[in-house]
Amino acid sequence: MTTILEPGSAPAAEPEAAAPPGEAIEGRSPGRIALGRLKKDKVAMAGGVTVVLLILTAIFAPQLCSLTGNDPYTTHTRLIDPNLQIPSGGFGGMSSRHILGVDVPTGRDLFARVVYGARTSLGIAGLATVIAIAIGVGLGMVAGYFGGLIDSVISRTMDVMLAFPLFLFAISLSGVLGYSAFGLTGNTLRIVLLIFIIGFFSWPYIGRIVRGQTLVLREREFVEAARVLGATPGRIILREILPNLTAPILVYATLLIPSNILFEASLSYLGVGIRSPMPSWGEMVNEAIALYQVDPEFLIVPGSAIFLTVLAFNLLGDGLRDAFDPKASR
Amino acid sequence: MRKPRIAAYAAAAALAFGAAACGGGSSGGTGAHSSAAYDVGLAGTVNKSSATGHGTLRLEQSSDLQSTDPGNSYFGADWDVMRLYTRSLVTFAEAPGPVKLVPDLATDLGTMSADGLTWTFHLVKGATYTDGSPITAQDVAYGIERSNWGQEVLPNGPTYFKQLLTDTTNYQGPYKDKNPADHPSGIDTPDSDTIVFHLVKPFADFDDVLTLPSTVPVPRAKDTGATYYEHVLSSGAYRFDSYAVGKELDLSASPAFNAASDPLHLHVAHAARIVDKVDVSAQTVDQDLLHGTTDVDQSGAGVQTATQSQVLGNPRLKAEADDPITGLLTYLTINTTIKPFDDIDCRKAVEWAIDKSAVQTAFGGGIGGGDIATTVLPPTVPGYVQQDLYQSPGHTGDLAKARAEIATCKAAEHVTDITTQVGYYIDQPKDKPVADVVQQNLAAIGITVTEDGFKYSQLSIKAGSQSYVKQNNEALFITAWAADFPSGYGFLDQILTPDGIKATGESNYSELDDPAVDSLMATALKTTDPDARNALYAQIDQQALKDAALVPMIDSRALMLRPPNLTNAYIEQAYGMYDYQALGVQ
Amino acid sequence: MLTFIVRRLFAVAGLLLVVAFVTMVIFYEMPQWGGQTPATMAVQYVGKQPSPAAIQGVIHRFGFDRSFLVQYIDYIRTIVTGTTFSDGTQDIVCKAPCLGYSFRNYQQVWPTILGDLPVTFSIAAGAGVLWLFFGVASGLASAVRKGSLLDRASMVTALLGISLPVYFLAPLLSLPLAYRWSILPAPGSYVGILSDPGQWFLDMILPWTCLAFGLAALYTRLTRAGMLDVLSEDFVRTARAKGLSERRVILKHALRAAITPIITIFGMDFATVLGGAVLVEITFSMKGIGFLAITSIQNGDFPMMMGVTLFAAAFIVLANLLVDVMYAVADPRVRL
Amino acid sequence: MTAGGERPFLDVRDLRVHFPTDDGVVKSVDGISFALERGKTLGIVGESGSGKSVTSLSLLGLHRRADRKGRGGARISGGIWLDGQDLVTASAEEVRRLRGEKMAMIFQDPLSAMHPFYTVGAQIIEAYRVHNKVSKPVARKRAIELLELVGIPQPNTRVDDFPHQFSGGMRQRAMIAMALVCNPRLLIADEPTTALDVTVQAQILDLMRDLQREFDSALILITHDLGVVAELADDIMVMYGGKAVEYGTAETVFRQPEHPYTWGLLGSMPRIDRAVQDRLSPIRGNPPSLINVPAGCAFHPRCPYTAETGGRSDTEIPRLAGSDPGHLVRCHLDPARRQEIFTEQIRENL
Repeated sequence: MTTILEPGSAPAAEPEAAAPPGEAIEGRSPGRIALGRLKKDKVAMAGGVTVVLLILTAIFAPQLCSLTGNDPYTTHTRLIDPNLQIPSGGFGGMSSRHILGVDVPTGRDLFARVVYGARTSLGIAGLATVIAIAIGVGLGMVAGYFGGLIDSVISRTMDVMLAFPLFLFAISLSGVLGYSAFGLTGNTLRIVLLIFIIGFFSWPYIGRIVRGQTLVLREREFVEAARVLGATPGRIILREILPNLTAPILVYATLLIPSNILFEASLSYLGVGIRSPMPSWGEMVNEAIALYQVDPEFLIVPGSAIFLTVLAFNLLGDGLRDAFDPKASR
Repeated sequence: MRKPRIAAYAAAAALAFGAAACGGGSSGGTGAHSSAAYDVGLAGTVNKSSATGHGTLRLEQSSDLQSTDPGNSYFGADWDVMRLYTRSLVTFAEAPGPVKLVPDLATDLGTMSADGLTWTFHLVKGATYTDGSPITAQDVAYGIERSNWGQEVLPNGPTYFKQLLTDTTNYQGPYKDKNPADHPSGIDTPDSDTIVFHLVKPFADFDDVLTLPSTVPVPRAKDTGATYYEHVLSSGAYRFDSYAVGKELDLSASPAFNAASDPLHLHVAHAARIVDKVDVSAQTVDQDLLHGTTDVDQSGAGVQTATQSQVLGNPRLKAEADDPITGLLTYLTINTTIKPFDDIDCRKAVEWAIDKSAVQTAFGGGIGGGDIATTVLPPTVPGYVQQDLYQSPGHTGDLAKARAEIATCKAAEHVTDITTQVGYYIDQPKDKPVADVVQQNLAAIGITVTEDGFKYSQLSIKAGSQSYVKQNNEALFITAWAADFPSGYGFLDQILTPDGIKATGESNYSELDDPAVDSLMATALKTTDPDARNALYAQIDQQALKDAALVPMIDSRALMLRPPNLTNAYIEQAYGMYDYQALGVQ
Repeated sequence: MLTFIVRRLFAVAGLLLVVAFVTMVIFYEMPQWGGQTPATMAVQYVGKQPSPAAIQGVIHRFGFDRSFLVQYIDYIRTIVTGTTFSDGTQDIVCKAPCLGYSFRNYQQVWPTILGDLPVTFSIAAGAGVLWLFFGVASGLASAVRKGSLLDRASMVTALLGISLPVYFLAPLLSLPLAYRWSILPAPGSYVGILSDPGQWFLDMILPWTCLAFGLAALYTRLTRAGMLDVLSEDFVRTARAKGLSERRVILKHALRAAITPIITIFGMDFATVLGGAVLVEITFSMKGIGFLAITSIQNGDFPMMMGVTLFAAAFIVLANLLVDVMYAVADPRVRL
Repeated sequence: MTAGGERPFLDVRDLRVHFPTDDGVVKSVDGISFALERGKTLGIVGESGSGKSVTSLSLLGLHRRADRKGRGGARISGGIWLDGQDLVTASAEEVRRLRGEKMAMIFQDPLSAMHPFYTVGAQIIEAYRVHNKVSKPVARKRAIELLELVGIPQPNTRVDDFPHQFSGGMRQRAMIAMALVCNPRLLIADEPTTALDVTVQAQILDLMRDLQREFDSALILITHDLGVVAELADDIMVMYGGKAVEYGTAETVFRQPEHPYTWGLLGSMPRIDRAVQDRLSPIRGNPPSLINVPAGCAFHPRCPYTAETGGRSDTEIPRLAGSDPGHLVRCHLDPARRQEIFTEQIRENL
């Protein structure tokens, strides 16, 4: 081959168009570079800060609610106009004691419900994401690393699952079991069910990505080296390949959470997810939908909560993706 | 989203303002020509008109009919609609005010034999189906047989006849036993105009039972079992044109109806056509009512809360609204066999603790929800007497008395902590907030209550199952009850006597087995004088509350709209909604 | 090509068998794993105070007493060959593809689904046009004017669209447009296109908008990302080097390459919507397939729900096949 | 190299192409000048990132220009005159008209440089019809002609094939046909043979030489491969860090290279007659960052002779100069010393 040997780094891309060249030369780790880029991305940082605040809200929901002296379950029927069936005094019953108003018909504090709703939403979406990532990364790596029959079986399974009308399946699953099953009852059953359903139905997406990345990584020198040194496949997958998948997994997880939040909210909205009295944003929208003409407050509070949360995660996820992979620019 | 309405399952309730009022004669506006004003449809007819075959009456509802088959529905609203295209042996007088039974296909109300066990009816002359064929006593008998003995095909309707009539032949029903000669021994049809019923025990309210659509005639040859609902052979004033599940029911004035067979003019086709759109969203129903694009909400459920505020805030709209008592009682049952609630003091503590005022708000307030109930019988059912054994200011409960009772109970039962479970229907949106209130009220007297919501369809494996409630320590249950037919027996028997105690499919959720109640009921059933009978029903009501077997909470009301072009609009108290047979449009 | 299609049709059939199997497991087996018995499942379908005979009858008729495998094979055979069932007095013929009959009212599943399809199709077709057109157009504009105000505005709109669930957007739009100013019909109004095309169009505007907004947002992002990728491709540079006008470079060269995967995704999304736009149909209470799905689930109407699921899956896998064929037509490098 | 009077056919003066980025300004091309007549070939040589491809793209006006605030694209300054017309100040539309017509480009990887969804013929026809108002059949005839000219067998049928159906060499031929379809007078070939097998490389280079003669066009050959340049070029410009470091006739640059970087390039050229063990003597170090170009001589961090510059290497940018106007070198070393080093230390190792 008649090429000039270029010792050291891989050939830097020639500066076509406006793609900035040359950063690789400065020798920062990809993670730090990404973090640097992320810090400059004000929109993504705003999303990130919101996400952190939401998580803190979920964790410290009781403390936060105690500031206003409310909990999400106590009814305040006296705040509801018995004839009009809306909070007395307009503005959805907003007052210094109920800063976001109260719900209808029992007058539970909306602020407390929406704050506890963050627990439900983030908890379910988060755990479901963990499940999806665990299955997707595990199977994706196995499929990509071993190839052959194992790959075929796993890939086919992913194809089949992607061809399922997932939403209908999820509705069927959560609708068919009723109030108690598997020794669990009520919302406990529903939470567990939702986590598993959502997690189980969203793994093939990450599975595909991880499989593709693993196929590439498998051929890389350091994996080859580990293999030559006699490392077991398990060790190679966990110690060599997995660390190199952190970035796509992180990005994908961040983008999966909002879609899972929407998934949970949609099921609850349809009445097959979380049910009152447990606060869930989708369920709150469902309760409010019959009333929004006269009491929009009741709808806007949980609706905005869903909207802002999903938006914040999307912003952060986009920012992370751009930071790790500037070519997929926004 | 569509949610099945429990209220509609338990159907008709009855009669006007208590026994006293009943004896006192006519209530206000019967037959009066009322002009539109708030609540005038309760006691008078709005926009009286005798026009026939005029225009299209448009009905809408947010759910679907359970069935259009007269033998396969337990929905009161369905029964109200069925009167448009069917005739039963006995029916309700077509007039506002207290319910009055009148013969329809029968020439007269029945007479009880001396032993109280035999009832004989004759059919009116000249009654035909829309295809012109004559209605026979055999058809009436077949209608009862298929709906009561053919439950494997028609599972939804009431089965009173199977319980009340003798059946020595162990009849298997027309779908298993296809021999037309086989019948239950309790029904005789000596000729095509006569039908004779043989009862297993004296039953003074038998006429009431005959109002059920079970007695609608169905010719054996036309019966197509489970799909009969698609093309019911009409015996009423309207022809059954078509019904598309989840979409609409179409009826039109029947040219073949023989008015001579209807001397009381119960079946007059005021409209030329009737279109009943089903599964329309609740908001749309209300919007259509407000904009005059539909004439009546067929479910009789009342308007949505959003619309309620709109209607009450607008004098013109308010004048076009009625807020009747629907005859549906929402109450909390306390199981008398589950510890520690087998101790009457614990049950009394619950009676005192419940804040019925908060319950009322949670249930939708005084107008959309209903009145605070202090008796088992609603004010519209015979036997009702105003009383309140557990009186508290503003119906907010009496914590001091409740705490005293619970202390007594704890001491007697040697318990320190009381925990139990409360069942409620999750598909009945108003029950859930009530459960929340109950939970809070009982927490205030140290009873920890967990909620157990389930679908109505699971009732017989949840609160309706004795083993389930005992295993799950579910002593409390929030449910609603309306009589299947308008009498004290119809309301009280199934919920207060051992007749309603069953291993599954229970309806006496308190499992109350009080000899005092039972003997009062037996006496009432043998008492032919209505006033004396109703007085006995009132005593039963009182006794059950002394036993603290249940906490009456709400007598439902529903705010209903009657747009101005609706004629002959009044509330039929038997159904707690407008009488569809009488309606017409301008 | 033909062998490919034939082979894929077999795969489609196989996939549908799997979907039917899983659906059946969900409806017939899951409740039993969860602790229910045939009797407790059957009581949902009998009256208020069921006799044991009635419960037994239901158990037998709905097949809760048969082994799962027998039921499954029976179900598949019924789809292929049709069957007859009794309404108590006579046999009713259910022609292939017979998906069984409703547990609630004996309505045959297949005609019911077909009857509801026009509503769903109305929603899908209009919304599909909207989301594809606006998504691709704004994504294209965004990519071409990358970094411009237009780009940023359309990206923000896209993010809003992705983050706004239908059931929140619908009331937000209906409140002013339908309820306050009465410009558009209120949610819940629907007439068939054949009975009143004008009214149909008005009725459909809000559902279309609500469904299309989120998807258009997604397509904006897809198109933009795809276009940005393609715009940095060598062949686009070549096209420019040939002296083609920028318009031609963008539309004929870049978009031509970028649109193929988008059309693919569109095919899948469209099929998914055809299989039931559940949230839109529920929110606007339009009786399409999604609405049918939800009512069936609430009524415990297993055959109806299984039919809907199978129908939706069939749409998705057939769309998959169609999309692959289209891909081969669009991209000469792809051989089938 | 024309003296005075009329401008050369292609005249590039002090061309600068800078890309502002968040991290700083990338100076991809930083003041290069050269001239080229028709029928002549200029070889531009350098490592990846030396600015040679940016130069070619800027000649064709293919960079997105920065907005008025100087953001979002390339800032281009200096002058490019093609046949007397200034391309830097010309409007985008004017430059577009020239592209393909007067100047055309052959790209490195013909597989990615041709649109995968259109037939080879369609792409050639399109290139022809942009600049010539002719019917499709006429253009198609022209395309077949060109395909034949570049040596594609059975051009009549192959014209309807898609790029992926061609072999690599055939594809490059088709690419050349596409570039030549409008008889451009300036042809820029960016690494035209890099993606090809060695045997095919020679064929393509032969083809280009023949076609250049036939069309009498000016050819700029951009490559990192001195071997390719040796075959075709009349003049050679060696680029490093966005600047020309050595510029002269092919003859002088090969015979008497004076810049240490050029020595390095020559030293890393494989030769069959060289012993296996010391076959390649690569240049140590990495190409410079174009954002933070090393102060002074951009090559100094990699240069073994910095000690001899008297400390100027990292403070002062050397000028491009030379004793012979036909041979310019950008180096602090004294010309005599450069020649001495080359003769004494370098030549025998080449």
